[in-house]
Amino acid sequence: MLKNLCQKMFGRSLWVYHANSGGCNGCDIEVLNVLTPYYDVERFGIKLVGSPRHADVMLCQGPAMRSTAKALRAAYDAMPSPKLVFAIGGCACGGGIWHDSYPVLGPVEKVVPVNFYIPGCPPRPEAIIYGVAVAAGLVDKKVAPVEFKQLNLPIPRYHPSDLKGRGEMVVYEKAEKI
Amino acid sequence: MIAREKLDQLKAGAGSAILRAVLPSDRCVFVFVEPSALKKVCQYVFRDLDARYVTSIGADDRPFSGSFLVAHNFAFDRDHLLCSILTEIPADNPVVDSISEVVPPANWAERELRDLVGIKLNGHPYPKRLVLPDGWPEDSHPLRKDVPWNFVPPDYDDEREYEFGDPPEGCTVVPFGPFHPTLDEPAHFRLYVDGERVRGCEYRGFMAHRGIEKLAESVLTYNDIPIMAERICGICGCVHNVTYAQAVESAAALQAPPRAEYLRTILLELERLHSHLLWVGLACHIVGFDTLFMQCFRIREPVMWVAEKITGNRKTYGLCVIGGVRRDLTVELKAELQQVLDRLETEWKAVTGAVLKDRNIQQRTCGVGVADRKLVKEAGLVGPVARAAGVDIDCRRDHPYAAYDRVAFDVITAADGDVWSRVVVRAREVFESIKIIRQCLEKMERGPIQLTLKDELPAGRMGMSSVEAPRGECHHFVITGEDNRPRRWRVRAPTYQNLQGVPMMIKDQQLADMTITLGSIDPCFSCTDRLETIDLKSGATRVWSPEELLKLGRNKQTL
Amino acid sequence: MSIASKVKEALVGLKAGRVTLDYPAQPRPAPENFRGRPIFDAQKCIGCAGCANNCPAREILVFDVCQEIRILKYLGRRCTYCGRCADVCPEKAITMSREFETATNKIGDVQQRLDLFMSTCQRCGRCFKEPSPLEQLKLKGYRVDDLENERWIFRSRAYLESEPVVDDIKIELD
Amino acid sequence: MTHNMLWRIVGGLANVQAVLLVAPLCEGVLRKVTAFLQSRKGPPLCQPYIDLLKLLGKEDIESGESPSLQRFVSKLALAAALTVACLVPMGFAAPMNGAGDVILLIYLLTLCGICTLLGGLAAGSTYSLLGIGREMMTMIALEPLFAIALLVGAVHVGSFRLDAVLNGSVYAAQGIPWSGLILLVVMIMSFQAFVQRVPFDIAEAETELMEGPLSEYSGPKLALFKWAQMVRLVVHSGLFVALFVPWGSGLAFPLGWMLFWAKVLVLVLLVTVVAATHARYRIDQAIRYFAGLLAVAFGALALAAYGF
Repeated sequence: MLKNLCQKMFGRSLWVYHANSGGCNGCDIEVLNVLTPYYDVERFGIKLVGSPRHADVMLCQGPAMRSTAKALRAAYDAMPSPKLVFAIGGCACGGGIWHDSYPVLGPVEKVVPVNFYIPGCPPRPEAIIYGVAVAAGLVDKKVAPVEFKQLNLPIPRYHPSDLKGRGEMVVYEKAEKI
Repeated sequence: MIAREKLDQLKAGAGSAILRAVLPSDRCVFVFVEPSALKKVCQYVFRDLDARYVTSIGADDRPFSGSFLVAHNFAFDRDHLLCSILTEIPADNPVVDSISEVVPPANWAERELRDLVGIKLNGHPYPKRLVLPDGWPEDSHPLRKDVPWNFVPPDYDDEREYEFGDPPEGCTVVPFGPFHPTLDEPAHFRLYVDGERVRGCEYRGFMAHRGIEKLAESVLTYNDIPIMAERICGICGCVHNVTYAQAVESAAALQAPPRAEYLRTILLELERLHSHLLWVGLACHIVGFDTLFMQCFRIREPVMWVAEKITGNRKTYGLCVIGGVRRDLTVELKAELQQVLDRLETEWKAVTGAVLKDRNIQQRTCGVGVADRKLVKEAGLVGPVARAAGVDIDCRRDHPYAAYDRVAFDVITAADGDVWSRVVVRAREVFESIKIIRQCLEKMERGPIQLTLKDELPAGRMGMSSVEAPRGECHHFVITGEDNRPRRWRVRAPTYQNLQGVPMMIKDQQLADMTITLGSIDPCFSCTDRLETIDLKSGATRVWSPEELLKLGRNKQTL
Repeated sequence: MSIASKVKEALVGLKAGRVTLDYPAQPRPAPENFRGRPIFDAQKCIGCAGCANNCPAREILVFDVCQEIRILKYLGRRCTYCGRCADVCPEKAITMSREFETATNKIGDVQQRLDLFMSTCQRCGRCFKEPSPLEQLKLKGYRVDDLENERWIFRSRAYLESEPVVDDIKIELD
Repeated sequence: MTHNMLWRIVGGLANVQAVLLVAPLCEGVLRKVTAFLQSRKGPPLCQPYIDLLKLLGKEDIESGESPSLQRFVSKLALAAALTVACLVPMGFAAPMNGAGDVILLIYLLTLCGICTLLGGLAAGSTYSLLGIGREMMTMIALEPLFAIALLVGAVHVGSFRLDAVLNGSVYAAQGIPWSGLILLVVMIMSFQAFVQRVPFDIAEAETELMEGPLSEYSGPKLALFKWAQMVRLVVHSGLFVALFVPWGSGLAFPLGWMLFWAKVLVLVLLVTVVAATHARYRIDQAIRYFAGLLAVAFGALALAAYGF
């Protein structure tokens, strides 16, 4: 009985550990802003703690970099079990402008399993609070994938070998005129 | 023509070594010298003409001029002149003699061009790896033209650890690890602590090295790069954006319309406001004074809201494109900006009135992390850290750009160069920024905000520009190229120089002061992208062996 | 100790009173010209891929399934909300909405995918009128970006003349 | 005899229960008032209860030099703080006052400090070793202060019995109680350090040493340590009220009990205001500060010896 009482309390007292694995510190400052008077997430019981050992939630900023991947993984393993990982900002969710650059591995999900994504560059403090509210189940998420199909009549396929380079253009040779 | 006189001075000093010189404008001069005479000319400029070292650039020009290019940039602050000394090195064996003995601040920039472009330096005091991740092999150099931007060499092994020097005798090693509550970005310090005293530190930085210069040369175009330049650092994004745009405009001899220049000045000062307020708050947080941290951030929020209304984003303003600005300032936004400035001024007067006489904070910051004038010259410190030591340098007045020559403001300096005087300098600079923005709002006249370009930018031109970021002088160097993208783009952020002074500042200090000293230079490691290790001559016994450190990192210990 | 300055500091806080905004309860809308999530309007879009070329994060992918169909996929993962695509779009098909509450547990939710009918267009790129010569169309003609692992396939003259820079993807169509 | 024993056990249990329940409430009040001073809304009052419950439910990672010692020390810390609670008169006579005297109380107080030391040693990471170094230094300078306060009371009353000492015995000297007043000033200035709040929370300075000695603890062990820290806040303020602010504790049951908790609340508010408006001291500044206070305290003890 005590066990599930404690699990239930998990949502209302999230201790946050802040791990920037190499991005610009725009999202770090927005995370700090979220603690300040105007937004004040302490009313949801969220506190910034210094060591991963005390934390329940890890906030990842910045892409997964070759130099910090091991330290990020070590910090993730040092967190006790019911833990969440938030990827904050374009760099953590998708790797950022430098997603395929030589020192960058890519988004943070390549190193640690991510539970919630908060896109934005940097996300507004309200967006971060909204992400936390979605995680705590207070609100439901507003985004859904958009799919638009104009028509689906049988389309003749072509093979890339038919693509020829003509000057700087890549042209489809056998274009039969409709 | 100051540039002409300086060039004649240089000719008198360096004599026949100078091959040719390019004078695009009265503000900057490019001097080509022979590789053999590089060290002598740089020593003459740094020591005798008392220039301030800015940065060094290594460029792989083989597809265009068939040789490597090494440039050392200096700044003559009193004569409002930026001078760049360049040499061309044969492509087959790229070797140049290093200038780090005579010009100490050049230590890092040279090691970086050795890492990235593969130009060997003979005579460099500390030729350790600087930029690339630990496992990167020695012979592969990413910034060369024959390597694509996402190429990872096959023999890249993940297990190789950076080999640290061993600590001095009797010291334990405190790993000030990549993730630390006061460090915003990953930066790994190895502090050699004797009891409570820090004897020395070894710093393995560059965890935020994202290869932005390689991307700029290979994938992005002229008008994409300002968006990426803005994301070099989260706090001084607009500075990099404007510096890059001005560097390309000076290379291609373009002149942004006056209204765009006023808009750039306003948003640069707006960013200085929120950066200084943020720093005073963070400094109080590090010292343990959370109430003032909250008050500073509360006072700062309206500045972020008004920036969001003007530019569409709280922090990354997306301001500049080549030749102008993307968004204009409407009349009601101007009125709202003035209201925010008035409220900010009254509240900040109240806070500075309380803080500047607060002995409790003074106890934690007076006499801590002292950087005197000699260290400023030796390590090339810039910005509030130099001004706190009494050195009167400020790019807005020394190398005027945007609308700063049409605006009156004064440069704040303090005397004894410790953390407390940096607090005072930054707190007072907020009032200067408010004054500048008000003057710009009055003097701004109607007009276009973007230049209409007829054709593509000419290739092969060189341009450099210095902008006063909240942390110091931010310098960009650009060589324009074909296919709508620059051939080489070099970024030197202010923290790059300021962090060279930190090991000297924290020597023989308390461990508790380490964080506030490091915080006092307002480090922005993602800005720095490159960093240095201080060496400690130690032959003593090993207290912590690297294997133990690896074990520490491997099992469930926190790093 | 400096009690006077301590009292003054406490007063600064108390004078401001409690300023916390009750955010999830009361909504906090973004200002008018806020650069939120870009919305792609399929009616106006002519498939010129001008936005794909001018996106710094290179995350608008273009894949020509066949002669008639062009898939334009906006990933939204690494979007920096810079508004460049909305600036360069000749048909004003992309508008920067004021949406910022895009937190989700599955990153696929933020993507938008458009299948556009191109009939016999050879994708020559002339229909894209660039605002300034610096934004010319870099990649003309057919494009086969890698939709699965979300990567641009990029051929640039700045590089080696002949072979492509990135390992060419082999398309085994059914 | 059995009635007296029964009364002691029930009284002891009541005391322990009260302290255990009220301690997180005081912490909640402290965080709420700090937030109000920082002009923000602050957590709900029952937030510390939620934090403790959540920590109890979390997984317990066994890391560090000797996990068994860690488990034992976390329980010892809370136990030591609670036994002190049994000896302190909370509105009604101390249930176990016969069982111990002033010396026992001094040792129990030092035991609480030693528990954090042992905890840090058991963890063994570099940060906790540094945290212990600082904790030892503050303890050496700090514990004698409270001991001297109790001794002065004992000297005045002439006996080491707890119930005699713990009701304002410090002012029992003839004429103006000089030593008592000096001690009152000294204790107010060093009360922050006893409860380890901001100006003197050097040992577990969150921003510098990553939570100091506690940096290796997670889940239930951490919950016990945090609870022990909250209980110490209440117990120390209870001792301070018993020694220096005794008036009105003799009233009838409901009134005296309420008055005691009101006084403790006032003390907690004082601690909050001081904590909210001060920056943290460095370890050597703190030691110099305590050395001064210690000298003054010894002076007061000498005065008490001569009967003032």
